[in-house]
Amino acid sequence: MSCEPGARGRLAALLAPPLLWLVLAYLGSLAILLLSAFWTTDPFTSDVVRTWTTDNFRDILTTPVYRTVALRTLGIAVAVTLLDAVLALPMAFFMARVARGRLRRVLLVAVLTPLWAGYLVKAYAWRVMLGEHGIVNAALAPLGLRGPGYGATAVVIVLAYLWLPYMILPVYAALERLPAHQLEASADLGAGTVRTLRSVVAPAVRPAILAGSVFTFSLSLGDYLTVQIVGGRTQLLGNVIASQVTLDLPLAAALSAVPVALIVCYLAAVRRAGALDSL
Amino acid sequence: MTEAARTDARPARTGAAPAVRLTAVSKDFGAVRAVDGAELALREGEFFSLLGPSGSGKTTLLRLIAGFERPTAGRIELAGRDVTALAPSRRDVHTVFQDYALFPHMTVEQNVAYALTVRGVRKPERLARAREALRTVRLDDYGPRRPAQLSGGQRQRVALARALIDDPGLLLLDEPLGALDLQLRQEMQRELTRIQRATGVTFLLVTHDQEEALTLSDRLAVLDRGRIAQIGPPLEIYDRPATAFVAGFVGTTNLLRDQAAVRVVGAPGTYSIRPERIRIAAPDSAPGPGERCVAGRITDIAHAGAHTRFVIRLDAGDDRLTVLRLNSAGLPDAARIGAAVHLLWNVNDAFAVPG
Amino acid sequence: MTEAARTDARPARTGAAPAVRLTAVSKDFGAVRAVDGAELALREGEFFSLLGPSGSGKTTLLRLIAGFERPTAGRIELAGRDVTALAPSRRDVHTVFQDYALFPHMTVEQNVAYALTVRGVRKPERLARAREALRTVRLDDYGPRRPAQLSGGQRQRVALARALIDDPGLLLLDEPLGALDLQLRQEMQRELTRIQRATGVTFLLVTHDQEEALTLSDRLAVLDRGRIAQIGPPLEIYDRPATAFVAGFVGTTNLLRDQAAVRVVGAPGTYSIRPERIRIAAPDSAPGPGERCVAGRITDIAHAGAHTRFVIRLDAGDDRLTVLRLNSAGLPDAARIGAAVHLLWNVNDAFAVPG
Amino acid sequence: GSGGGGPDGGGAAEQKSVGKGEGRVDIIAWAGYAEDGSNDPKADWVHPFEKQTGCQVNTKIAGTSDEMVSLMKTGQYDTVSASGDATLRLIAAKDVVPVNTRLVPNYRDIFSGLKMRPFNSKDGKMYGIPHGRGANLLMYRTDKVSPAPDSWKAVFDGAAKYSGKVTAYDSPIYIADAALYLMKTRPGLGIKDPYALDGKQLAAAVALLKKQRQHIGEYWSDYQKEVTAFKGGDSVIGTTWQVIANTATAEKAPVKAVLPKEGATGWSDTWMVSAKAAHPNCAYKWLNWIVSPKVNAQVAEYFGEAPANARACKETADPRHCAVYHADDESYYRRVHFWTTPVPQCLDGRKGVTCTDYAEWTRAWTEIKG
Amino acid sequence: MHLTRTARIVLGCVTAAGLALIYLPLLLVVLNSLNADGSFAWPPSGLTGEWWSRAVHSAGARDALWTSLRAGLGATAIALVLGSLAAFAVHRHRFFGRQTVSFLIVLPIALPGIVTGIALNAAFRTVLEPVGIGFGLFTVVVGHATFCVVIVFNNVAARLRRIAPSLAEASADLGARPWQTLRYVTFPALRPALFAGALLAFALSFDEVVVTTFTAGAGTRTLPIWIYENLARPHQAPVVDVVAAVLIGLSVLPVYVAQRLSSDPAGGRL
Ligand SMILES: Nc1ncnc2c1ncn2[C@@H]1O[C@H](COP(=O)(O)OP(=O)(O)OP(=O)(O)O)[C@@H](O)[C@H]1O
Ligand SMILES: Nc1ncnc2c1ncn2[C@@H]1O[C@H](COP(=O)(O)OP(=O)(O)OP(=O)(O)O)[C@@H](O)[C@H]1O
Ligand SMILES: [Mg+2]
Ligand SMILES: [Mg+2]
Repeated sequence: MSCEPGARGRLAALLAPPLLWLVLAYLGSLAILLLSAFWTTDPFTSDVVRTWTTDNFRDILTTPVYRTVALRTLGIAVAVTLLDAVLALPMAFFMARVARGRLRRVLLVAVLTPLWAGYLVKAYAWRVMLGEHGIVNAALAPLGLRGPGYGATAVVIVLAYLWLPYMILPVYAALERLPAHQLEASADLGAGTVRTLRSVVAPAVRPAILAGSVFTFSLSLGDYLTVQIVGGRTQLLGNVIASQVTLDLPLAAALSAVPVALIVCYLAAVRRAGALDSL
Repeated sequence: MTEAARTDARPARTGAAPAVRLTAVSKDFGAVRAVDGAELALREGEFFSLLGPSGSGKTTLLRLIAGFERPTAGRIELAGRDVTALAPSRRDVHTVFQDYALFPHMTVEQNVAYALTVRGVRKPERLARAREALRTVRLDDYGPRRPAQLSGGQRQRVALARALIDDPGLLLLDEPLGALDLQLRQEMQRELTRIQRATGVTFLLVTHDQEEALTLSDRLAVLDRGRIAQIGPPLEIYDRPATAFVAGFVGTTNLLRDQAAVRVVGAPGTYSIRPERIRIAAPDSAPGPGERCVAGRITDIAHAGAHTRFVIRLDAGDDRLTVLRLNSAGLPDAARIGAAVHLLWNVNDAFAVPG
Repeated sequence: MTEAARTDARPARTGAAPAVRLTAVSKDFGAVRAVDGAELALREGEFFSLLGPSGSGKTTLLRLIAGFERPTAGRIELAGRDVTALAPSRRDVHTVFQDYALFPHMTVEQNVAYALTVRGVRKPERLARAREALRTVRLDDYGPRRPAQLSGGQRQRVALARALIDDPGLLLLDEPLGALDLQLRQEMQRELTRIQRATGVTFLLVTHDQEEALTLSDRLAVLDRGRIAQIGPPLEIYDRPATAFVAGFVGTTNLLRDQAAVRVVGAPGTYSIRPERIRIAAPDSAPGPGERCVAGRITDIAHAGAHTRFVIRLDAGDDRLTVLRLNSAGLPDAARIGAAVHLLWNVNDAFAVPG
Repeated sequence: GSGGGGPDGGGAAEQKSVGKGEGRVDIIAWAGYAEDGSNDPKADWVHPFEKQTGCQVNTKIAGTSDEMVSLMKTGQYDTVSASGDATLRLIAAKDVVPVNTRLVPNYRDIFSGLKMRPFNSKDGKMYGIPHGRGANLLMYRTDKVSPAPDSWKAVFDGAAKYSGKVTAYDSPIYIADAALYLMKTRPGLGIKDPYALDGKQLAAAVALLKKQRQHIGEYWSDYQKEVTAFKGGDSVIGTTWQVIANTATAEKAPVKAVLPKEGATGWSDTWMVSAKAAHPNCAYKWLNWIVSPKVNAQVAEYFGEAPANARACKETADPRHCAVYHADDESYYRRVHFWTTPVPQCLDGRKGVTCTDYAEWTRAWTEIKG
Repeated sequence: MHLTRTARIVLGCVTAAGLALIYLPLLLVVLNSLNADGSFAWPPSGLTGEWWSRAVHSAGARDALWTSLRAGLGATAIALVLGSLAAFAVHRHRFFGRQTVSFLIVLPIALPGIVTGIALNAAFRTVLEPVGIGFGLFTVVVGHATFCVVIVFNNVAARLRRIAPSLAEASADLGARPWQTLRYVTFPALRPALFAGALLAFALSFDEVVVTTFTAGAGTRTLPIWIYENLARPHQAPVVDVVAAVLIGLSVLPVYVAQRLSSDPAGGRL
């Protein structure tokens, strides 16, 4: 099709609106934000002063607390992603490869429905569950265990909970597409279940997991509400940015550059693995 | 009685237990009986084919032997061992799938070595044997490629090498040539024969192409709606079909029933006359001894290179006979559409078929 | 000079301009020249085939005529009108795609009526004509179904009905039978012939199956790496191949070059002898008048139902000849592997081919 | 960025009269301050205002003081219910202008303890109309904490006893609580005003808070979180507001709130008028309306705070409301140090020393939370 | 792979446990909407219908729902147009920077909401305000559309990949003009993907808090913002739970319908 005359014109017509929108509305905004990272704030009025300085970045690089928070945020995002992958794999496997027909449809609906329930409401529900007298502790008490209480662990659990459908969906789609013959060929050549999972299933779902991780990882990286609700005394990058937004926009902008850089690197890495096509 | 019963009575070629023995094997999918009471015994080292139309249960039979399906009833033995309830990974059988089912994320070499990898064979040995297997299928230099970078015929050979690498007792092939075009298909048929002879592995080939089954196999079984209609060597199947279905499915034939049989063959029943057995002669020619002669007119001539196919409408009744003629010399002048001709054949060539 | 030039000289059957005329048409994809200087003229109402191996440019040629691709060079005329730069929707040509390309969300009837729908034909007329077209392909009762509910052969007929509904000047068929199994394929070949005769539409069929091309077509063109190697009626192509490539691709043949030609045919050059022209005789038989005789031993016998293929290794040199024999009677006793035989053929049957 | 500087920055001139309403007023308020009955049909003082003045009310609810400041900087709003940790920032940035209290008749009845305070005035000019106030009390679970605490020591030096169950307000302004405690316990630091800390004093407060953090269960920022935490036993001791204590008690949680002997920090909200107000007349009408006795009483009861208007105490549905919230108890509020934005010029009058400003406090807070 | 009975059962149990875990908090939300205790105390001290009747009379919740619907519909409409156009461009054409387009499209959803939020906020203030466009529903729609585009794009692109290119050619071949091909062939084939994409995009917009916080003006209160505000209001939390419970109940329907309509196995892609 691309060889027809006028293909260039048609391409331009197709591409111009979305690109204009994304470049103007989005990249433009990001550029404005990142530009303001090089400005500074009048400490007296907290008005932005447009003088060029790299102080904000120097601050961020030299203040140990920012590094601690950034690393903690990264750790939590990674933990959430891993937890989601571990949970999503068997569930998606069951849905795609064991469940059939009606059951499969019901399961899919069941997985998608919570997306509508309201992020804050779900986080608050977890707050109640994880409390001192909440049902988590009540359920664990007979085993002589205690729940994690509020804190980083709770943040990981709740974020993993919130983003789980975003991981299940692509993994399910990948498993569903996996040809049955490949699994049979593996068994036929002497591989047991574990071996087949490792050598045939895992490579096929890897791009899907990476695709799901684009959501779980980046949504976790920027979250600041869940941590307020169940984080106890934990603070993440999102909180630090949020606390600076109104006070010192340039500093907040400079801080924003940290997750932006992390995610752009991450996207570039997973794109190579074909993840963006598996979304 | 089918051929299977007779086969069992004979001692297997090597004197050992048959490579595969099916005893009264049936498989139901819900209400559909895909395989119905199959009895089959394959000799060590033979090239055996399953022939039958679409939906006749060929694939299901193969999958039962490989272990991907469990039979509803009956018993499956491999080299004398009952494997009816064994997982595929524990059977000494490999399969070449119709779509090859190569692992797309592995190189050709890794694909071929897979059976060794899962058995924990060390890398140097694995590689050496994978190279050897690739040499057998003439893909020596293709080890580092990915399946996506190969042509259809090359992929098929990789699948073959992968299945042959650890000398399985039995190789199952489910229409491995179905997706290939004619030229490649013929080339791969020659390859299959060569490799089977070189390795001595028992081959069980599923196909719906009768010419393929006839030329490649030592013996073959014809399936008809889940049942084995006949088992035997190609010549026997072609020349002495056990049922009208086999007669019609294997090769083309002129099937004559009831009144048509009376008119053409001269006796009631169902008769088959192969088109190549009929001779076209001038309208004035008389039958020789032991020959039968009928008169008719040519209604269609299809020239297909090496041979020509004539359709002749007989003067008595509305019966049509197909006649095959090799183009060894120019066509006789008489052979034009509309020409009146006599058809001659040896009375032995019209044989009665049951049902 | 190619056949095309000769064809142009003759008046077309209907006296009008040719249904299609290609003049020096070439098509490049980047560095690949898929079609190279094609010259072609199709007569009104003829059944024309394009035959050639995979990648020889058949599909590309078809797509150029349909308008899905623009030629890099050359000129395309349909019924005398230059359409080189016209969009597909404005050409009086319809295509039957290899994958049928039926619209999955429409019923069979809506699919068939599509060409009328986009032209704004009113619903009652549309339906009536769709029903008629479905009757032509014998699918009267299938109108309300969806394509997914049809078998392969039925889908193919729907695609045919869809393309025929508004009597196009030309119908292009890109391997419409490629995906079907042998039985269905033969049935559909008969259907195609019937429909072409019934409608009188010019058919341009792409195939890589030589038997199909030979039996169905009025004339055919053989493509070799983007170039038209020969154009002519089937018999002419088969019996007088213009190049060694055509000789080898259309039908099987024994090609003898250089020393082998000297040994076997008795003269230097490249010669082709069709396997069906060679006769196997007892080792003591002598050649008749105008016959040539060589001695050898049988090394392989492939029985394929109606015919048997022998491979004979000649005593002089290492040359192998393939011989085809119809199984009109039992095999002669002499025809066993290892048996010494004489091969006989008429000297005219060994014809020289260029290149 | 907007606002300050520039020639029009001197527009800190107060309004001379209130003319006809512009038909609309844009408000930034805390949740519960500008209720129009949509959340609770019984809480509606917006519609009567609209009916009476013809000024259509658009309310933007702000979650934090920081958000209020940033929203005011947009210049899209006419008036804001700013707390003391935001007021000086708004004044300093010239985002708000002085209010002509003569144009607000109900100003007369405002408790004198709320007039001309450092957090709502500058250079002798009122920059807004006080709305209400409350103290940041010390709350504890009576079943878990004994003896009953009467000092902030329980959440600072004595926090180890309740390690993991201590809670604190999640805002940089909470540094003032530590400073207040240090002011009483370590006179050597010379803290005179918890909102005027020099570098050394801030460092001491930060050190104290870092130590406290080890025992913190969670920092709280909203009402709901604090109530559930105390009811569920996740927190047993920490700062609170009177309204939270009341709610928890009403829901039968065994809690008690006290004003410790060191005194406490507290908050007082002030309705301020934007320097760029597009609807100043309606804004003045709103200011007068919201502190009118009846409405002020309604808001105070709904939100849970001490009303600013003395006459409001007679209008409350619960006659004990003002008593519970110590509304008319000036001696009580004398012990309360209302939130004031820390600015470089030390609020305690020290010369020659630069005090730490709110930005520094914010960074310090980030560091404390780690 | 031949799964043993045990393996199937284990997988089934894990899935059931996973679903139980997914639904436990939701169940709690429903229960709390009936909890006599106003602040989610556990275990509930008693059941009451008071919150439900209060929710029914909550004009704030109704207004917020209406705002959210409008914002979601607006953002979805824009996303449908932009996402489809981009998918067509990427699928039908080969051009330099093709990879970059899909990268650019995922970026808004991949970057943290707070970054997107403050970036848009800063941009709107610098660009829109001077021309007199204030913060409001419009800015919310713009913000949401930006990160919803990717959902539609992914769905449409995945679908286009699976539509045989010969379909469009067959249509042209039978005399259809490009717009007729779009109307009769391409659009019907894309419809399930558009529907699934629209639904997920709408869901995403419907539950967005962070970006909305920074792009909504005074008086523009989407449902999540309303929830956020009301969690900070005394005695409103149970009403919020009522609203959430209603949403959970209502959402089953569109999700199920999308699932049935879409031939995509997953009923849509993220
Ligand atoms: N998994 C299954 N579930 C239900 N029915 C099945 C299943 N597999 C096969 N069948 C049915 O069993 C019968 C035999 O199918 P099978 O695939 O073995 O035929 P086949 O001979 O291999 O045909 P083909 O030549 O088309 O591959 C058919 O009627 C088919 O529909
Ligand atoms: N769109 C394309 N881009 C690049 N090369 C192409 C394209 N289409 C065809 N070619 C090349 O042009 C040559 C002819 O291709 P074409 O599809 O016409 O062959 P064909 O005769 O139809 O083969 P087949 O029997 O396999 O269908 C091949 O080398 C092919 O790789
Ligand atoms: Mg099969
Ligand atoms: Mg082709």
